[in-house]
Amino acid sequence: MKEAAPQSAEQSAERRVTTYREACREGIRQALIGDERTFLMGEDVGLYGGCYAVSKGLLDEFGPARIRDTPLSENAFVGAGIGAAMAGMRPIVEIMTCNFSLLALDQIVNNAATLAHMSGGQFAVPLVIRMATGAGRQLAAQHSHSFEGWYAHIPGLKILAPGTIEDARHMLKPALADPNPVLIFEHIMLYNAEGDLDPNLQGVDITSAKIRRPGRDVSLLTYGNSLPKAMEAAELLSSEGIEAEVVDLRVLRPLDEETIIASVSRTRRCLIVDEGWKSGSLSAEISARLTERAFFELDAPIMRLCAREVPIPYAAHMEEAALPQTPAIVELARSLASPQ
Amino acid sequence: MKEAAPQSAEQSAERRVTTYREACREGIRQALIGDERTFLMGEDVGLYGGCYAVSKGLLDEFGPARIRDTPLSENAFVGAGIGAAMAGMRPIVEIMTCNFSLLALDQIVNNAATLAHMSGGQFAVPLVIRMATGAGRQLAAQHSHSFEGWYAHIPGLKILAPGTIEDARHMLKPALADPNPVLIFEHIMLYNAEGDLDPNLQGVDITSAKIRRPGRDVSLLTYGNSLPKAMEAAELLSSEGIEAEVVDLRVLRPLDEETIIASVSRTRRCLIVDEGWKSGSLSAEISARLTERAFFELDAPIMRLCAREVPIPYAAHMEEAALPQTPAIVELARSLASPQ
Amino acid sequence: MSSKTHLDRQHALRVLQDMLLIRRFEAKCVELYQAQKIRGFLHLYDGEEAVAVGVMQALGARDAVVATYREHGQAIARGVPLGPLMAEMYGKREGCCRGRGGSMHIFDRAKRFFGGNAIVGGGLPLAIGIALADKELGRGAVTACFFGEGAVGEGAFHESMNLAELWGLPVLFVCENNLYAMGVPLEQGEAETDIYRKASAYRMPAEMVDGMSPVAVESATLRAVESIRAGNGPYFLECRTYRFRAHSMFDAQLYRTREEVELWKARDPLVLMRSWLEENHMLSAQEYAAMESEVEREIDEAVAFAEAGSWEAVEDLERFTLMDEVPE
Amino acid sequence: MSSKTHLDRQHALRVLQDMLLIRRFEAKCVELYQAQKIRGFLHLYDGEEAVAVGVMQALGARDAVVATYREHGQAIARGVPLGPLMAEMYGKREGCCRGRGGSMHIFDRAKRFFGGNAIVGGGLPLAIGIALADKELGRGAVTACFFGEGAVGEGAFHESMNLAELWGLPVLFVCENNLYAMGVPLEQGEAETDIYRKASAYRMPAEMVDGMSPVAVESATLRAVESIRAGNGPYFLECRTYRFRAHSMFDAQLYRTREEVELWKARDPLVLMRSWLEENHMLSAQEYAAMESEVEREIDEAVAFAEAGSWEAVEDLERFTLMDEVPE
Ligand SMILES: Cc1ncc(C[n+]2csc(CCOP(=O)(O)OP(=O)(O)O)c2C)c(N)n1
Ligand SMILES: Cc1ncc(C[n+]2csc(CCOP(=O)(O)OP(=O)(O)O)c2C)c(N)n1
Ligand SMILES: [Mg+2]
Ligand SMILES: [Mg+2]
Repeated sequence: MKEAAPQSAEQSAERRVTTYREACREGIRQALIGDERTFLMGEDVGLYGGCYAVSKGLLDEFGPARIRDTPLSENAFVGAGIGAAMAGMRPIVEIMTCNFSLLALDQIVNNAATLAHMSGGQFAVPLVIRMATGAGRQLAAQHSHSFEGWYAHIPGLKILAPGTIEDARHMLKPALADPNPVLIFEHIMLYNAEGDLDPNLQGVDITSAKIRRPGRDVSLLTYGNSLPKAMEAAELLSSEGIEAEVVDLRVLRPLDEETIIASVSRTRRCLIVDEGWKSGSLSAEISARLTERAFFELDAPIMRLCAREVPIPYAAHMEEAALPQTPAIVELARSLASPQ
Repeated sequence: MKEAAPQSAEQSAERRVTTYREACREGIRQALIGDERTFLMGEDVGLYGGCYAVSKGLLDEFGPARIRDTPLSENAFVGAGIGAAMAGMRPIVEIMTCNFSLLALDQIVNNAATLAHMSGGQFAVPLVIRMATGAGRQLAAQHSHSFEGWYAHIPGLKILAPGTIEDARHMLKPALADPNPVLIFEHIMLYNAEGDLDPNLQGVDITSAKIRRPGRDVSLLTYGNSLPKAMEAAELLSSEGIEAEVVDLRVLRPLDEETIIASVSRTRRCLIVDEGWKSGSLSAEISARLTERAFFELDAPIMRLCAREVPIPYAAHMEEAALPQTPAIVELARSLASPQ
Repeated sequence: MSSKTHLDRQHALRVLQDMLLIRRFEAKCVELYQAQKIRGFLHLYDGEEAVAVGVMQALGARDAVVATYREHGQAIARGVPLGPLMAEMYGKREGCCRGRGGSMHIFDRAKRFFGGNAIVGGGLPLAIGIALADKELGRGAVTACFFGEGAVGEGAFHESMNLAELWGLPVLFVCENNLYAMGVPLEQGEAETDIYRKASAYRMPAEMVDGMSPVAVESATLRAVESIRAGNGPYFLECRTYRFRAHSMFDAQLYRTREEVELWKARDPLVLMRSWLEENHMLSAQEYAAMESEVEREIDEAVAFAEAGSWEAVEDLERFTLMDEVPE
Repeated sequence: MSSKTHLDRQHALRVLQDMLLIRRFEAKCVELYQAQKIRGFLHLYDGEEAVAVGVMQALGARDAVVATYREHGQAIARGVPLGPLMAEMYGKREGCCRGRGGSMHIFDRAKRFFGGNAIVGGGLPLAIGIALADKELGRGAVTACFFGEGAVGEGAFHESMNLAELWGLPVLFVCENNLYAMGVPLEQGEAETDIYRKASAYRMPAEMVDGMSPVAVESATLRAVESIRAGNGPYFLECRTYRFRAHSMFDAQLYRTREEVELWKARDPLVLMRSWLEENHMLSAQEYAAMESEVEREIDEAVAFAEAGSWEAVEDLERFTLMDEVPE
């Protein structure tokens, strides 16, 4: 599926500045308006307005049955989302952060991901689970991890990581239309990101990666909050004469192998940037696939820049050191693109 | 640390036939005898004798305080194991299968793996968690998965996968002596495996991979129940003149990179066999590391043979088709070792 | 055996026949297990038939059922067709789950039978969601959720009870308290052994019921369902019962005595129901024999159906991992 | 304010001073947060001081404490030294966790303070294990486990309650019921709003306590600890309290009214305790002023300690991810 084109001339409003947070909210609003079967459920999505303020105002607009505050009970309310999806609803379940989703992992992995298959296709689980992910706010080791790459191991799930305001705004619709459980990971550092949102853009797809900046010398494969860092790095590299291609993976499962392989086959050099811990991260899978399918296209070993293998610490300087940062991207990309 | 040598001549009894299950049990017995602070805790470890009969007889020998039956409450009893370890005990917690460990994942990932670090080293979590893993008994999608490679993503944990009777017998001791949480994955298809146990062997280490069969033509990297399959494949390949080196990874985190790289650098060809689902499996990490560190040693792309990306189905023929099997190992290894 | 339920003869005979069907169907499964036609884990409902059969009498087609891994009884009582059920146990393509689920994962969309679940307690949150959907969509349906007393130890039980009551959902919680969770006796698993009392921690109405009497179970369920349909929110039934056989096919039963099992067998719901009907001249020896042969015929048909079935093509292994559309 | 506890003046003054210390320490933290010296989440104990201070009076050095993310109060009441505590909030190497934990993860091995925990309910299973170890090792210790009423919704609460009672463990459950879980009012989070009643589902003794009175909390805790030490197993206290400030530093407080907050502020445990002491001529204005300056001095010292601290070397980032040995 290609990105949908504008539908009519009248809709060509002006581009308008918005935030990633507002884009998420608008996506939810439109989903609620568009389908009576859709509701948002999670901790503090209602009265409180969402722990990251994504759902602020929605309770007033849609009422408590469709903006449903839950008690602290991740396992049960995620399971309830699964059951409701099986029984005909199109729920959006919010888990405050992916760290807490571990409490619901049994429901996600043993039920959501298996029920369609185990029932021989009698039931589907058309459910969307949104959660915040990532580090950067000094929230320490129980609030700062990135599990989207980890979830991408599980067959039966689809995993999305909107890294732009466009995707934050538009991924929800195709995710809700999908007959399968779709997990959307929103990076906590992106919520405040501001930018233009093209009002003519009617949608995005949830099947393909996207080249955010073309380049010939090295491919930077990334997603989420590492995307703006990679874009910044590409800018800096460009001033040195190195043209980096930035590929936003966006869909972490199933991976869009074709776009990835095409990019790397062109540039012949590749750096994967991933905020997950290095060992067993998504970067490993991408590296392995490239080795399998593009081994002879590569002019240099694939490089990975990931989070350091440590529970994310509180102190700012240590947290910063634990995560992939722009200077390191520049340095590694440079070493790949201009070997001596 | 090297494998310990026999301690004295008197101990040189005859090799005796035992099963993997008995070896696990004997490991636990000796641990209980050797340290008053050690106890075994889990569902049905006592009266019932263990769901895979590993702990049969131990309740009679050690009593209910040291062979502690728990109610169904994976999250709390795993957390209790963590707390007990912090407070001076050396618990062995058994989770019936790794599928159920998802209910305890919050405790394992958010507590066991982080507490030492978050407390700045004030506390350690010297805990061993044993669990059954893997498919092969037609137990379907909620009892047949392999999560050891998935757990190997988490810093702060050590992950072991005994694939031999020796390791089943001897890994527990160093695991209990380790100041960190160690997860041991016992494959359900291995429990009945019979073999010699060298009574002179005083121990194994939990830091190194082990070459189970040397060879020059291709490296087969594997662990768990894929190990016997790889050994069988190597036998078959040998009759064709292809000498496969079989490396038993055994320690999945931290990986013994040196042994792996040394083997692959010798054979220049590598097939990784892993019962985890392919995407994001341990095989991906190994492939990525080899690409990073042995790219120029490789004569062919690294290959991976993993579980198919499907919840493991009940029917025998489909379950079999979902898992790595000996003929496929032979075929892939052959294609690697003798390219035309 | 007495109850306010109007026990017309037809109804009573159907109840007995349903229980008999379950009992004999599972006896056949044991044979087939020994013949290695059925594999994996097999958890029998033997002794507990009165619970599922009693509950199902009070439910209608619009209602939903969430079951356990001990769910042949629940499935048969719900009217899941025997052929596809048995074919599923064989792992055949004609099985209700096309061979993917097996004994622990029987699903039947047409019967609103939302599956066996092999994660103890794993079905409870699903039941909450199904009931929530039914409520929101105005279906007027009740979701009956079965689970063992062992499941009560799990956090999922607690979270689900709270959600159900808090949101006033139409859920009927049916605890099959057979006194053991695998090898763990009730008093070693629960600090409060009267499970129904736990409901009060959520302000949920609850009853303890004789789970060896289908009539008692049915009448309690009728009360419960009436209350639920009246909009009073969930209801909890603790059915005291007993499994006559081992937990699964791998179980040395070290945790209980033969005497205890015999004591409970004296309360076999089938035997009791049959003698009660006979004593009240509602069932003759011939009629019972006819019932038996009808049951045997149904089972034979199911076995024949399974035997005649085919194997799913291995090329279709990955099918249904991701769905192309939501089934209607 | 009356109680059977012998309220000698010294003791009463110490209680007041501890509460004051917490209150002022946290007020300082807010300042420092605004100055961006402290970052991340910061959850204040403001209004709830009587709970931790009351409980700690009844504990000894051998006892253990498991805390929440709202744990400065619990830590200070337990006697965790202020300097390393404040340095931790700064993220300094001299912090009790060498800058790795921050506000939500204060640990102090010497005080048997087993940490703040930022997973709601995540500390409860740990408390079970600590109590189990203490029991097995014959330490005669009690583990006091703090949690909010929101945590009661989590499965971890239920599983832990059951284990504690079933195994007769020396755990004191202290529920800080401040009526809100973030923005969720008690009655929207729990079907049973009298939290202490939940204990009966595990046959555990329980009391509801005025959590605005350190004396009431202390005397209830004394009763509880006595019962626990006598070998009667765990005990449950529901302390009704209120947080005067926002949930954390990011909270618009849309879920409650200013009036409600003011009503509760009228029951400020510090104000009440102080006036009671004054009325009973146990505290003069000068004495209170002296107490205040003592508290300010301690806080200033802590801040100075934190300010003077250093940053952990980035090379040591990965240290403590795996331990080389078990600390003694
Ligand atoms: C989460 C989880 N833990 C453990 C098991 C293993 N297991 C299967 S059945 C069972 C006992 C369950 O007892 P109960 O709920 O009383 O049901 P019963 O078998 O008696 O019908 C156990 C421990 C499981 N399937 N799932
Ligand atoms: C498992 C989990 N879910 C959600 C959160 C986010 N969260 C942090 S505090 C809180 C409210 C907890 O309320 P309560 O237990 O009453 O404690 P209080 O903050 O009122 O002291 C929530 C939802 C979390 N930290 N952990
Ligand atoms: Mg039971
Ligand atoms: Mg609260």
